[in-house]
Amino acid sequence: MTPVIDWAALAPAIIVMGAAVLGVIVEAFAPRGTRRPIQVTITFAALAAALVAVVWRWTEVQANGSQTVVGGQLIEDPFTLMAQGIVLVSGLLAAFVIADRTQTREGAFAASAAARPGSPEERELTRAGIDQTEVYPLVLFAVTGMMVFPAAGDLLTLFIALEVLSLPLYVLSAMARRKRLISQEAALKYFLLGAFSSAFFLMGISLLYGFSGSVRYSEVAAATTVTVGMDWMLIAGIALVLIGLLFKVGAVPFHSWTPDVYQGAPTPITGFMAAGTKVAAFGAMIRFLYVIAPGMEADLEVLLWTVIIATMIVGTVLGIVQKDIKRMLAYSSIAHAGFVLIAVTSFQETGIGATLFYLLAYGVATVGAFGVVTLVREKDAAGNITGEATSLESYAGLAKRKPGLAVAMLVFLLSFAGIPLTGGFVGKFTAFAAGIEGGAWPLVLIAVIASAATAYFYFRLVVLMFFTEPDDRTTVIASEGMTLVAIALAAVATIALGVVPGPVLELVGNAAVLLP
Amino acid sequence: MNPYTPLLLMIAIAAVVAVLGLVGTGFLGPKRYNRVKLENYECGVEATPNAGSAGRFPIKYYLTAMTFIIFDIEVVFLYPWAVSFERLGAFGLIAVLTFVFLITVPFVYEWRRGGLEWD
Amino acid sequence: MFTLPTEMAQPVADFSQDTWWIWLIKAVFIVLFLILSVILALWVERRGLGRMQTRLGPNVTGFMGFGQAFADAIKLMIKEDFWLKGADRVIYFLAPVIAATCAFSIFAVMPFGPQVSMFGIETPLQLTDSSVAMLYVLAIAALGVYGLVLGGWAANSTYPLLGSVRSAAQVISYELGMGISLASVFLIAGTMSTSSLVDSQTSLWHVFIALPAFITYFISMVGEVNRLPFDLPEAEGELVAGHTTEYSSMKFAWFYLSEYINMINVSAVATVVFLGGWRAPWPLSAINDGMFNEGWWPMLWFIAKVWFFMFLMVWIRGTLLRMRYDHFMKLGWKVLIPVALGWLVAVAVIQGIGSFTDIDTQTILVILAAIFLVIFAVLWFVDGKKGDDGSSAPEEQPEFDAFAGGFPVPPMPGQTLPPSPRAKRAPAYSSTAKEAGSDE
Amino acid sequence: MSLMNYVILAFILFAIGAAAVLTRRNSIIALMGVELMLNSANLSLVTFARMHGDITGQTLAFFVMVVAAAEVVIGLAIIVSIFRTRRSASLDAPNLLKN
Amino acid sequence: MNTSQAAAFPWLTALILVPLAAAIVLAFTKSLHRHAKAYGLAVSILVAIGAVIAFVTEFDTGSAGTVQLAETYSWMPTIGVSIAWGVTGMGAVMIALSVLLVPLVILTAESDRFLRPSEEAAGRRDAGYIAWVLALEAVMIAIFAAQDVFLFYVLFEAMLIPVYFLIGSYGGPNRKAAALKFLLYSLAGGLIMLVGVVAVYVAGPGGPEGFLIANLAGAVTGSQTAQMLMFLSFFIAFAVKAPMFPVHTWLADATEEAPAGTSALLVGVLDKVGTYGMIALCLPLFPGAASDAAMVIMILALISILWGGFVAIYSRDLMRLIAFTSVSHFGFMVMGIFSGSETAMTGAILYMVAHGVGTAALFLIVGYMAKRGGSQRIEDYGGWQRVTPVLAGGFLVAGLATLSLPGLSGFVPEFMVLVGTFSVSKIIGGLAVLGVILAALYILLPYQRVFTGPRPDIQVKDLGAAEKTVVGVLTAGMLALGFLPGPVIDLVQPVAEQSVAHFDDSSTASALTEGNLQ
Repeated sequence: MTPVIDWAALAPAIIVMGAAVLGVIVEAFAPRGTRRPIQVTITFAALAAALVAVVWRWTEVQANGSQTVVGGQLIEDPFTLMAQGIVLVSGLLAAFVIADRTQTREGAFAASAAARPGSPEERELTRAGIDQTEVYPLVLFAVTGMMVFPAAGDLLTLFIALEVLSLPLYVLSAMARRKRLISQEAALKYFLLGAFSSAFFLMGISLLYGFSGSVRYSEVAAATTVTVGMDWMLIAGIALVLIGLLFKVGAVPFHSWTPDVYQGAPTPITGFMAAGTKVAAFGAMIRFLYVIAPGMEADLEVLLWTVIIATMIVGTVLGIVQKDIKRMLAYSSIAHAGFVLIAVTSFQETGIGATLFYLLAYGVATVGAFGVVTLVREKDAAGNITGEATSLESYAGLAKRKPGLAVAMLVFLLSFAGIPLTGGFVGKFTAFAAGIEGGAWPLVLIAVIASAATAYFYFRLVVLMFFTEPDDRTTVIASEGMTLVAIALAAVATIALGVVPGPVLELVGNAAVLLP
Repeated sequence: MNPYTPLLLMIAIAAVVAVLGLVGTGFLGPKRYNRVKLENYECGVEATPNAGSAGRFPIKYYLTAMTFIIFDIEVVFLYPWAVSFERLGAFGLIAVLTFVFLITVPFVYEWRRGGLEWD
Repeated sequence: MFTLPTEMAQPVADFSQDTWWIWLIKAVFIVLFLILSVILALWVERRGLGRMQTRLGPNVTGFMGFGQAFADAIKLMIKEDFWLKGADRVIYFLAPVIAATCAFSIFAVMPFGPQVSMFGIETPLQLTDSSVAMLYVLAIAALGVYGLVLGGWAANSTYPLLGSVRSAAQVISYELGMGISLASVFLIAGTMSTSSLVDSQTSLWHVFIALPAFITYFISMVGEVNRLPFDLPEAEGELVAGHTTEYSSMKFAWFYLSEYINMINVSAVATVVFLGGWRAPWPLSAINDGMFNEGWWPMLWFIAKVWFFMFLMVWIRGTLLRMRYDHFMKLGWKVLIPVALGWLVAVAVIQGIGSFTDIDTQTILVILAAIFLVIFAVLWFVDGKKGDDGSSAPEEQPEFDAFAGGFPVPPMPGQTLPPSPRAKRAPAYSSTAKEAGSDE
Repeated sequence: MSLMNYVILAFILFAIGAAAVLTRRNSIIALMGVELMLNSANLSLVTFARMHGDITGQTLAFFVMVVAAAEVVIGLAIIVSIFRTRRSASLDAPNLLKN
Repeated sequence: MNTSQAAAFPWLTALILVPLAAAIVLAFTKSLHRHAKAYGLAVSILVAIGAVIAFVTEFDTGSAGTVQLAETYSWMPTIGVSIAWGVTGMGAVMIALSVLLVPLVILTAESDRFLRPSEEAAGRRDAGYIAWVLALEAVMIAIFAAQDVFLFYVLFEAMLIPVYFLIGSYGGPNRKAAALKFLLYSLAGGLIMLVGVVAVYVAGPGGPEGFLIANLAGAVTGSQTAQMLMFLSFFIAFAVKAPMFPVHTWLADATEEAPAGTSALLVGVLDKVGTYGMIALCLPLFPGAASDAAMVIMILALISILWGGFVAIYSRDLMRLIAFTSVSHFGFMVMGIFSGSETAMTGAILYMVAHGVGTAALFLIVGYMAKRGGSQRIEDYGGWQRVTPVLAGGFLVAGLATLSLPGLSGFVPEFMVLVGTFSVSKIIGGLAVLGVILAALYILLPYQRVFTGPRPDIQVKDLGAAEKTVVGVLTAGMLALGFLPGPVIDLVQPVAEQSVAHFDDSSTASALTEGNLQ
């Protein structure tokens, strides 16, 4: 009756969530001026501690084997820990960008999200240099959700984790300091569509429960072989749950939120969510598909292939016509989702490792790229630095202004484009290898054509950055340091993943162990 | 016997009584047309145009509604636990206490940040 | 999932012999009982208030003015029923129906008494019961709010809308305290069925075990039914008559009626949950081996207890002033909910330690006392610095200059007027005023 | 009455909710549509729980209620803040984001 | 092949790392920027000397068909990737060509109108250019030394980045579009090849060294269709790189806009990666598919020869003209490779070297001229013979080498290719001969228009010392290949022999796979 709880196994998630709760308490009691330093400290400490805990659990699991936790609601296996590790690495990198206030001493977040933009209250807070420090606990809550998502061993936990990761992100999306209305509308769109997809997800859970009489993955999987009849429930259930997951990764036709939200959300959050959500959602998708769906590839093939092909094509084609860098990166993320899906749906063991590696490479580069975006700013007529300059033209001559930044951005773009010696290439390679191994060579063929097309828009940006003269409507501001750290780490990591991917490949290869 | 059938019966009877009352009064009462009678009551002042649809409430009402939703959910969780307290045992107690604590944290937060002030 | 009990404990009352006509009799009885009670309540309230305010109250029509209530009811029925211009007609009609239906329906699970023989059939004096009867009560009560809100909204008018929004805020605020305080009783009783709740109070009424919960519930219940001192939705001085402003005739009557029925409802809940339901009070219950706890007698005790609460509410109305809205919300959110929650946790912990550990009750109480002392001390200090994280901490305000701009200006919030030159005369004046006020 | 009827009812409600989200441009209505969808899922969960004689479905429904509540809260908060920034709660009006 | 066989000193690794490190150092050391050219020259000459020493001391000419100077390091064992260097005779001559051209390009870097639009723009611009060229040298050496399919692919793609920046940063007015076009063509080809690379591993023996060419050769399983698809994925990438009709269009744009030195390296060496890949990868990995597709490819090659020639005749831009002549020449090479004749194959490999020297010379000389005349268009010139006789002479020699005048570098290989082709198909061989006639037209006509005629009224100097050195070295190379092709033929013939052997195996190989299928 009373489940045995292995607290050690829960430690990584509990550390982050405990820190988030602590953050809320700090918000309640700490004086306004001291909140930011405290929150930043808590955030970094928690993420780092959780990372350490994940590493520790990894060694434990390697030594003692996988296990189920809390009566099977969570699963601690190498895959879980690797996914959590990737979430934490992305989260930690993103935290650097989130915490940075740049030389303007204004973070990316509204001084007070509740204050009406342009109201005297807001001006007052801005002048006093006050930030909305609730951002940090919210980020930590989202990270908690992201960590639990791939670890979920039953559909209920999966659903809760989905919401825990989504809800803070909805709120965070609405908190941009500048262009607040766009930000809020993005949040609304994200929210409505997110809730909409959650409903599908839930209906799918309900059908799977109806089919099998259990929400535990292993029992649902067992039921698929035993239960006769009611197949429609199983198929429809899996399809509906997949819709919810595909929404989270931004696969077509569930992608329509992506460009708007990427554009509207505060840029550090965009980077965070682009990296973290994808890791979490693909992690969950792998566990869900690989545990429940084996034996039904044939039934799902049409659905999945359609989605994958559409995702890759829409991501590339629409990405080409974008004029806003955040939207461009959004469509690129859609295309990448398609590439990862090839690995995920290969139903090969190598597909798991490939997905994880791809997500790590993509996540790191994404956080870095959005970090760069935070530093390129518009200038008004009087020379005051205002919001982010997100039109592609703003990047003209970046190499002349800030060569280092431009080179870092180049590294990220090369990684996105899948040019060798970057992490993105190895990711793509392993993903395609898994796809071909799984017999999906037509998909891989489309994928390579699509990635050639995506290269077009990445290199258009490179042309602007390196081969075009800068104009004086934009400027590049200096960060407080933390964004630079994030960008530098991300760039180094991207190259390291491309040049010496061996150890990481081995790690993710070891992580391809799923405990149902 | 299904214990819910009488409930439906009760609700049905109550609804019938309520509707009958309203219908009956239509026959019983007089009908004298008067244009002003059908206007909104505005204490003798000229009626405010679109008075009802302006929807300008203090933001506090929304905040109260949101807080309520969260606490209502807490109550929803407390009832089943309270009823099966003995059977759920120490684990249930600790779980619910954790839950209550987690709900209390935002409550304290809201309290401290002035979310419960009506000024 | 854990292995949870799949079926909850069934209620004590046994309805196995009930037939459809028994149900019909009981249901019709409930409706009649409620309507008559309301009329009686009107009379009691008017006469009672009159007495409290040292005036007579209605005393012309019928015996001691009792006919006045009937006359009023009939008058409402034969008033013109008009349809407001610009109203949302469907909802305008539906709102009083919802309010009345919900008000009537709650009594379906109220136990008037134990098993009796009715036309040869053994049946409890209660229409029905289920393991989650109290949940039903709360649900229907919450649904009743829709009547108020929709009524105010459908009228498409300013005052009703404000009234209904206020009333919604009020009801939901007080529902929380109420819900949590009830939860602690359910925890003690281990059931949510009304008949089982009554049964669990055979030896000791809950009011004695769970006094804090009772107090919280009592305050909440007055707030819940929008009675003075919490009748802000209808604050006739500000909002004319709240959501009922634009209603006439029977539509108004149903709102009015439902308000009074709701008073009876919450009183009945208080009776069932805290005051032993239909059980006879102590000295009576001891008579003749519990004779008064069997047969039709208990119905008397039940109604008496309900009327006790009804009278309390009238009494309060005659005694207290209407609260200011912010005070009222503060009471709900900052006092009732924390107290209820704290009490619930305390009950749970004590119960839990008692049930799941070997520590004896004496020790628990000592430890708890110590904990409370600590908490109390902490709160004492925390409360010392009020306000939002120091931002609104009292700052050194420059002295207010009433003639700063060359002409008199009123003080801004936070500023205080300098003492009037005539301040010395004030104490004498106010003391006389106080005496004069107390005379009224 | 077969329990499957409840499931069918749930599907119908779900479809109605989905239609509301997709066709109604008012964000509050869309939110209500989502709530309807979540609750239809609840209905089907509880029905299945009854079918299987298992309590998990009911437990799930509880969690869904929590989630639904949290979603409403966040949705309302976002809508209210937009409303304050721009006096409208229509989904059409927010058009700064091109599609 | 294993590490125990490795040379005492890791020559190839050193040859790759030195220019790469030098490039990085140059890019990040500001104080070096002013001496960038001298630095670059020193490094490239050092590399050239190193290469010579390595090949002279360590390379056994007697067994030029086997992989020598081999080094193998584990890289990504989980997916079977290792870093494996090693050269056959063919690799050796290509590396030699690279290390020869790079110092020459650096030596006359400032004689380029795009790179040096004005004298003030020196310094940093030079440094960047030379750094990229050095990086490119590293990649070129590496790619000809790569003995691992994956590694080859990585370098094949990585090569794009330096070239992209060399065109995009230092090219002419339309450089951005040209750079993007180059990149997208190559990338698309490369990504298609990626599918093949992945498939080869999946279909191959696998294991931690599953990507080694040695392990894959003859070990790629799969149905005939799968083999053909894999072959095509590789072949398309190589066809884009060695510009073959119809995927050659990027080359003309790129060379038109790129600095002359870049064009020289691009066409002279880099594009040879395409033909090199066909020989080194396509044939050993997919012998069956290669021989099945040979006829179609030869026809495409024929079209390339004729089409390139025709378009060259009508080109008004000298750089474009040279680019199209190259399309024609690459046609010869591909034709030689897929003809299945040992003579033609040897000729094709020799052609790669000869064409590298000759075309590089043409590009560089036209670059010198364009710097002086400020234009690449033929109609802007006339009578330059009288003003700049050395330049004109250099152009004539290089041009004649291109049209395969006996005694110059182009003759022997072209002759061998044609002879070999004739032995396979008289019709194709006969039509290919037309290419030689076209060559005469597209070289001599522009020479006539640009250099002959009345003395123009311009003030330009003839070639300077550095430029003369470059032209001299390249002319010497052409003459050497024309009169004494023997040593080079000795180096490449064993490779050709082996490669042709794949065609002979192919009938049995495909029969085997078919047998497996049934």
